[in-house]
Amino acid sequence: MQHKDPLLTVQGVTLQYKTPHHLITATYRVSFDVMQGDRFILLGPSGCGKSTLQKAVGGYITPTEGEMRLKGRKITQPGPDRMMVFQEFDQLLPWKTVKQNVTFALQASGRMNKREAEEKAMEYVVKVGLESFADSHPHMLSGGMKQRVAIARGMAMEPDILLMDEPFAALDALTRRRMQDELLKLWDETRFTVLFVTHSIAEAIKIGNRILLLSPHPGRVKAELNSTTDPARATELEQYIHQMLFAHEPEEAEHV
Amino acid sequence: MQHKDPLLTVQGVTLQYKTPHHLITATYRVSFDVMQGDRFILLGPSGCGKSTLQKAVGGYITPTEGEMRLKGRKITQPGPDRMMVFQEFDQLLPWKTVKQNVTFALQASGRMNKREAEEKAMEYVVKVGLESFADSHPHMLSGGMKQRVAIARGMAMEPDILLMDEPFAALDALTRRRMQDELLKLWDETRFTVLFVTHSIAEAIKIGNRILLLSPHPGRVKAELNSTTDPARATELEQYIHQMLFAHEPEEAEHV
Amino acid sequence: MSEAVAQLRSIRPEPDEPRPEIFHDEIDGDDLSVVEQRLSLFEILYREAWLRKLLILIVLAVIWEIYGRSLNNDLLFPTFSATIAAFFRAVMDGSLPAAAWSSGKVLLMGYGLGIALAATLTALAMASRIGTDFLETMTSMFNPLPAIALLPLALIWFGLGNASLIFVLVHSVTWAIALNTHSGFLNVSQTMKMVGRNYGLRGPRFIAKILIPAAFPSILTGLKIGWAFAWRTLIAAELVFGVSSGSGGLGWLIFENKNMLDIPKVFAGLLTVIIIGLVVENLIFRTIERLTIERWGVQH
Amino acid sequence: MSEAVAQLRSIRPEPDEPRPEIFHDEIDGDDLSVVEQRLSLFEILYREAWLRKLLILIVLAVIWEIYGRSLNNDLLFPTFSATIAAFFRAVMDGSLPAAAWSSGKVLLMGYGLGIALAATLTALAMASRIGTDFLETMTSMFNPLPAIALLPLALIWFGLGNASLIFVLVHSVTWAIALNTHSGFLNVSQTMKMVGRNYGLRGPRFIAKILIPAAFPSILTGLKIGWAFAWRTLIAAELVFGVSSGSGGLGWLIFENKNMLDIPKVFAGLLTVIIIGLVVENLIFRTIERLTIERWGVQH
Amino acid sequence: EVTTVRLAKQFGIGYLPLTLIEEQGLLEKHAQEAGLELSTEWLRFTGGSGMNEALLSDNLDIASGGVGPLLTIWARTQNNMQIKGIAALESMPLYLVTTDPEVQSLADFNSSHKIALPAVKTSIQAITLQMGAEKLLGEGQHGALDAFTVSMGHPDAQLAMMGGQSEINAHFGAPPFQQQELKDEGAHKVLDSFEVLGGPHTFNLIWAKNDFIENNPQVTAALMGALEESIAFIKENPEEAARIWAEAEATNLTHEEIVELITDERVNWTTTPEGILPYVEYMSRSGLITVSTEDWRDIFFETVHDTDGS
Ligand SMILES: Nc1ncnc2c1ncn2[C@@H]1O[C@H](COP(=O)(O)OP(=O)(O)OP(=O)(O)O)[C@@H](O)[C@H]1O
Ligand SMILES: Nc1ncnc2c1ncn2[C@@H]1O[C@H](COP(=O)(O)OP(=O)(O)OP(=O)(O)O)[C@@H](O)[C@H]1O
Ligand SMILES: [Mg+2]
Ligand SMILES: [Mg+2]
Repeated sequence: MQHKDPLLTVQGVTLQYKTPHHLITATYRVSFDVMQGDRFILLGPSGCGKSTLQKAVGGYITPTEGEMRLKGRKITQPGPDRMMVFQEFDQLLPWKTVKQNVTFALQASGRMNKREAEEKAMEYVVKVGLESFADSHPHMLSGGMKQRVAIARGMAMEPDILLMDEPFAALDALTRRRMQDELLKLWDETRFTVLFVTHSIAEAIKIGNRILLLSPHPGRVKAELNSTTDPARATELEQYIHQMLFAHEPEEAEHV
Repeated sequence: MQHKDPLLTVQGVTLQYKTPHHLITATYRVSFDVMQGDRFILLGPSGCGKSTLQKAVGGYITPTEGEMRLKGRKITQPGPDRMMVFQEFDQLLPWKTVKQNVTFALQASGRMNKREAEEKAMEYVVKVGLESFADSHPHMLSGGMKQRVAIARGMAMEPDILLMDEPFAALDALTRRRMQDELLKLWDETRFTVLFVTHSIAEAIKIGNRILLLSPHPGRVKAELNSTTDPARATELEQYIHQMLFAHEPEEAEHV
Repeated sequence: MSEAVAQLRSIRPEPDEPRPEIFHDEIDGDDLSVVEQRLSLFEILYREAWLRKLLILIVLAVIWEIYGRSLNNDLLFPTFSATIAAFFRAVMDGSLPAAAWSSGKVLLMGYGLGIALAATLTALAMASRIGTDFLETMTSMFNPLPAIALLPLALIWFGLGNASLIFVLVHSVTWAIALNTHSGFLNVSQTMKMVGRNYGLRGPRFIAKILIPAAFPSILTGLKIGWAFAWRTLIAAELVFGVSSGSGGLGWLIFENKNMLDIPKVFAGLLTVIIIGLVVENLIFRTIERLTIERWGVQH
Repeated sequence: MSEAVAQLRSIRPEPDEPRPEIFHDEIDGDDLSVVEQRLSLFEILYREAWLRKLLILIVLAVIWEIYGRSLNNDLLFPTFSATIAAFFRAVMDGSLPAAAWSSGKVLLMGYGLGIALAATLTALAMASRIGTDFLETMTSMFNPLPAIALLPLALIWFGLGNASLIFVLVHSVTWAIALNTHSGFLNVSQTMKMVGRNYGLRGPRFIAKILIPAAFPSILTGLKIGWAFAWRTLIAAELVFGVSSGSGGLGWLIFENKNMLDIPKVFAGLLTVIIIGLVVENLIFRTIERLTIERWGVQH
Repeated sequence: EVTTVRLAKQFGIGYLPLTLIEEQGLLEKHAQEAGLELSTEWLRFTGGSGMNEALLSDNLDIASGGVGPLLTIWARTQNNMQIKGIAALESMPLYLVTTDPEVQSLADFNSSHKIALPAVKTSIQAITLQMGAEKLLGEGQHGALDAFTVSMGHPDAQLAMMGGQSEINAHFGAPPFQQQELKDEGAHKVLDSFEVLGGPHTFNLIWAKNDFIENNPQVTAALMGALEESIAFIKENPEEAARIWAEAEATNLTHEEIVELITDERVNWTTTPEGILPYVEYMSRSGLITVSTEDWRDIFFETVHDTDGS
């Protein structure tokens, strides 16, 4: 049944940036469906339009062509049903502390009252390991810590669909694995849908159940694949995706 | 001989942030020596003070305790002999195009005249694969593209010591590998010194010849290791570093 | 139930019936044609900023005309048409252009000097702590002082005439610009400043090459405010400060005609100020904005 | 040579004699004691902002006194001591506090209304394109107009007295604040705005919860400029508008004493404006800054 | 009839009759005698222009000021509001004072001089100076001194001239500034407005809209009564009048100085308008006003028609 009604349909979407002097096409006629409960990965080279695509789903950019529908309704504006974790470090509100940043998101979107929000916020701040910085303002955090706050905020919102743009890029190996595990644990608990941008193939396979491969600038769909949890098949899949993406590149094992 | 005179000596450096309400110790009594021609890696968990340490070497933060010397002279202020590639995305000058950003760096620091600077700039812009965006302003670039411009700028400056703070974090696997290779190629050509922050152990081993391991907040030196180019020993070293860093964590293979 | 979930966690099963995988052929990157949504005529027109502004101006003029007529008190508030008529008469007989020219000259000099002084003060403020305190203290002390407070000093130092006017103009321009510039400088991101210092830029070069472009929106706001207050002050000051006969500017023209109760001409003088304001905003400031802030994408 | 380098590339040899590897024991995280560099007494004192400012004030006062004495022309420019003496006399006989109080009331009302109007205009400007055009057009038209231009309308609408004064004050405050606020709003980073909209914030809530705090430094600058110009305008306007007997403010006091050639008292009036400016800047605005901008780390 | 009259005055000894009316409640008294319950509201302006605007916008009933503003507004409102004078307050001379000993007559002014007056070209002092130039320097020479004039408020002008630090070295002022200036040894009088006009002329007057006078005959009568009484009081009790004025007005003049100003033999406290016609004639000739009249009664309400004006 859930296969009949996708949560999010993206139909032939072309996204462009118009500036007085330039017209930049970020993605060209991209189509895909995201089902309820999917952990949907956008994978592609730098500048291929992953962030742009996410922002369009977020409701910030109107497609030049094509349309996007969430639960059948056309996406026209942003809203708390699609919670975003941006790639940029300046996505925290500098006038709120770490905890307040999370609390405020919960309250502003009208999810819960102050007390509930504070409890929930603290719970997630602990999850990302920032309990000792709960009362610090964002300017006192390192790059990776800022990103973790944003992740905590996104997850605490428990939205219909969570849009995460390279959330773990600024994290060290260990913290990153912890965050990945937290995300999967949360998914197991609440079965939210997540649209996840990453540039790491391994992460894509670990996190996702469905992977969208995009070609370089402007981004077009190369393939849409199922992921796997079987370690053996995962290595195979990683090789395969690697070949698909970098087909024209001199062969060399991905090492990092 | 070069072992006798380190290019950069860091002696018992404690770095603190003082705000009216807090006193945050970022690193505590960190010491290390960087030799001429080193590819020196700072490795450690998120928030352990890697960026702070780099900024101190850059001359932006004065140690509360200890001192740093470059070529024997105490570091008191920033200068073009230590070129920085920051972790933040807003390090490009928004009022200059991609090419101008690189050119300006070369000219402002008095390295070369306009024509030379433009040629050199273009060379490096091509190296990072942004030739078609050479005349775009930074706000028209994706996160990864911005970082690549910063990398181009840093490398084009050919400084005595290049300070790079997670420069490749926002790049996809392929672009990342290309950038790593460019960096190593450049090093082979000019034998500059680089102080490189990363959170990927594999990258550390690939890029570096000497690796400094830092403990979590506040950062203290755990170990200073030699890297290797032998693939077999590299895997071993990776395991070893992993263990050192995450000693108290539940054992699990680093997968990403 | 939560037990079951916990069970699932470690397995994360594939969907029961696996979804088909999708593959696309490589599309050639060059012939990307896009079918754009068409805009209605209204939308196309509405997108033209000058049309919208013209509309606003027309609406304001109509309101003025109607209110003026309903008031029917030409000595207090003439209609728009009466003002326009007086305006053209005054343009024809040359009195208005002469006055505007005379004011304009003084204004530009005062404005220029004010900018220079503000630049100096702000540069000092960026250079040292005591400079910052100096700027803050001077601004909070002198900015609230009206022009008449400066009259005695102006008379002693510069005597009558334009030099004193310029002195007063500088006073009205400097503080506003300095405040905005300084606050703009402080708001420049730490990273950007570090980048500039990294290039070895220091002192005036640092300010010129990094701080000024980075704080440009704030500076431009300061310039706009300074510009407006320069006009206000000039017109008021031409009354307070002696105007030698025959050399009066717009302020004088307004004052003289007010004394003679030639109110439409007073409003023609004010209209001139308004028109100059509109022209400067839309031709000069807008152009600067288009060439800088908009290109750089620093305003959203 | 370059051949040799190319050779090296693939090998990247270890240093000839491998450097020793270094290991440290785990240090306990809790007893991190730091030996700080000590500061000299001068440095300690120099770090106190109020001391530096006091120094500046004293220097200014001394310059005033010396210049006043050397000029030796009490009619034009009294000395600092004469002004201070007149100031205390006027404070004692109650005339200065009464005038300051009377001006202050009007000023605060005008200032408050001006802020409210600026907020409304800016909110409209953020809500739609035509709102932006409206704000831009109105600002470029009306901001350069001096207070006397508003006199007729003020008289018709509000009659004589405080209401008209407030009207003029609003005019002098609104545009500067609106310009700064609007430019501040436009400078808020795209990401921050997206975050706010993501929370489902819209309209007034979006402005109040996201734009205003994010643009706070700009807004504060606007408030400072507006504050200063409110004073200037008030003092000038009290002359233009006349007073009902016995209710004059500081502007009136200055004018009256000028008429009586009691110049030290005129300067005492101006000194009051200066003192109020200093107090408001250092007590109110600085406190606001300390509680907001400084805490948030948005200025560097 | 109105129940509240709004009157306005300016600064200076010339408004003494109005000060007495205010301080002694004369208008209320005369209204009560006529059976009216009347209250007054007194306003203060710093110039005739603001006063006229207040009058035009119905924020004021009775305005007061110099001859210039009255003639201007009279000329402008002939076809609508018909603003006219109610009465004069006094006749008083205006002096052109200079600190330059070289200057003995208007002919001695040259480009090294700056003559301060309230408003070049339009103020009564500027007009008188032009009339004087025409009279003393010859036909067509009325603008000869305009190039040396500078507009400046009385106090500023006095400070500038007496302070000696600026290039202002002459001031065409008004009482009491001119008297104070003349007390200084370095200053002397160059021109006397009485000489220019060929006799005494009115300095200040009060005026109102036709509507007000027509609709409020009793108030008008009370006002005239009050005015007459205050003028009589001034003439009879200059000492007492001086005391009242000093108390009501902020002043730095001593009692003796005030009495001297009031009792100056060239000052005539009277409601009779004097020397109006020469001004009308000159102002219309030079284009400052667009209408003219041969009869001074055209410029005034009937309140003073039976006097011996000019
Ligand atoms: N604000 C903008 N104005 C104009 N062009 C833009 C803008 N933002 C992005 N672009 C362009 O759109 C394209 C896609 O950018 P996008 O940020 O979506 O890439 P991305 O896939 O997220 O890359 P990365 O992995 O580097 O973050 C790029 O070519 C970029 O130049
Ligand atoms: N501006 C600042 N003010 C106060 N504290 C700060 C500031 N910047 C960083 N810190 C603190 O200093 C510590 C080290 O920060 P730093 O940015 O050096 O970490 P990092 O190792 O670069 O981490 P990451 O890998 O996440 O970038 C952190 O605990 C952080 O909270
Ligand atoms: Mg991106
Ligand atoms: Mg960092």
